Amino acid sequence: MAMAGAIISLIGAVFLFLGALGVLRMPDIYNRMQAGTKATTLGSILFLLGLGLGHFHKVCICKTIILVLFIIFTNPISSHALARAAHYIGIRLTKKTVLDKLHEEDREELV
Amino acid sequence: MILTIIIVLGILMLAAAFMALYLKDLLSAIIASGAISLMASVIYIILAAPDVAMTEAAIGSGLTTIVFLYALHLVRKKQEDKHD
Amino acid sequence: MIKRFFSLIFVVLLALVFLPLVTEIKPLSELGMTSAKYAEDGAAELGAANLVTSVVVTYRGLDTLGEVTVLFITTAGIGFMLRRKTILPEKKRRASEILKSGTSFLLPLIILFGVYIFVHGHLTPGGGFQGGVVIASAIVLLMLSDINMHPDHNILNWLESLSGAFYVIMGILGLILAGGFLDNRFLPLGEFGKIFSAGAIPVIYSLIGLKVGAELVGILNKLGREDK
Amino acid sequence: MVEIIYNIAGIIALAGIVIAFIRLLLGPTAADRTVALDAMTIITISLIAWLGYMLGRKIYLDVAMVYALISFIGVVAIARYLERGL
Repeated sequence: MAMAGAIISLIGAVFLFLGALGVLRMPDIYNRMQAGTKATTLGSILFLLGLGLGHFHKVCICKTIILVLFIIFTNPISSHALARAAHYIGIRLTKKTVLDKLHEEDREELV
Repeated sequence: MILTIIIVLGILMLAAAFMALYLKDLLSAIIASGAISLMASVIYIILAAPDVAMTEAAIGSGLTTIVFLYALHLVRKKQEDKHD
Repeated sequence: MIKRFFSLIFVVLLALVFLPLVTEIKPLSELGMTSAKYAEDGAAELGAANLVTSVVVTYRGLDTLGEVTVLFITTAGIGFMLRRKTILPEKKRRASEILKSGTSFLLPLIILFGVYIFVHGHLTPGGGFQGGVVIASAIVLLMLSDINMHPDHNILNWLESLSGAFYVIMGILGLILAGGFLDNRFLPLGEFGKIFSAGAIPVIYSLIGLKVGAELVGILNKLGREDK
Repeated sequence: MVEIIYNIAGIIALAGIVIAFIRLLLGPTAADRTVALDAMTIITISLIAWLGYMLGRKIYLDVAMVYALISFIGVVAIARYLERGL
């Protein structure tokens, strides 16, 4: 049990590291957001569940699961709002982009 | 191990403090000060002060940033009114 | 240029001063007289598992009252300084649908978590101030997702005044029924480590949380929204 | 053995914070910096929980919960400021 938890959290830590590396290395802001949100969310879920499995205790595993749920709820909302704002203020996409659906739709105006 | 974390986070805090001082863009300076409070909270936890760390987490991550942003918004609006 | 140089030197010197505080910290071998009294008698006397709480609310409760008063004065000062006469209509962009739905889903959760923080203040880290800040953040999220949202001035004022008044009333009840001002022992102490324990501490912390939350929402409301 | 693996995981997460911080330093626009801050916050939540388990003080998880539930409001506020909706 403890060994399995340790290995799961090691895998989660690797995902966290790769997410951070993606934030550093990706070419434009939208790709960075992709790496910085999805990879780190998966990484933190694995990391926290591995910690909870390794130190099994009834109250603590409940708190760990609540913590994971909070991360799952809140993280997509913030990255969505930020991506929309970045597109509206006109930050350019990288040249390799092939499709930009948000640009084709008619934009909401200021009211 | 714990000492490594303290030293690394301390150096990052110093770098973020320089950013907040020297950046011309005020919004980036606000973001840098958010990073300072993030790392300060981890250091408070290592020093066994969870109450202080929780205060820093609640104030520094959300509320301070929002108060600064509202102030920046008011300044921007006043400048635009002057130009019109 | 010279100013930048001096500020850089100043920050580095500050770091050098604080470094030994962090690296060479050792647990104290023996406490001073005041802290030894708190640490030995605090848990048995007041029945709170979190010792910080019993110091903040009971032993040094008067100081907490002072801090809350300072916050109140800040609110009044900001309201006085930011009073504007003419307002030009301003164009704003509406929030996206995802943000609105997410807010309506997360708002009760955040408020519930804030209530958990200040009701559990005597058991886990946290307390009135932190819980109040969390609740204020929830209201700010509502203001961010809806550009026509105005928290009602009257409700905020009543909430703040009533919780402040009840805070003082709890203190006076402690003075009459128990040992002194803000003494928590006029309610039963209960079983150590359960929710309904530590006498009046959870009640006082809830009042502090409501007061701090109402004050912070008032400050942000005055900064962000104009009165029509 | 188990302790060593947990320590290695913690060190890797700390290296992640450092790498995300480099993007916070470099980032050409404020939005890039916000992305880096968001990633740093999530890794810090993991690090706080790790500290709580490693130091044997499980009440530290409450601090991580506050971060997980509150920190996204700051990012949303920055986004709304950028798109002029504040």
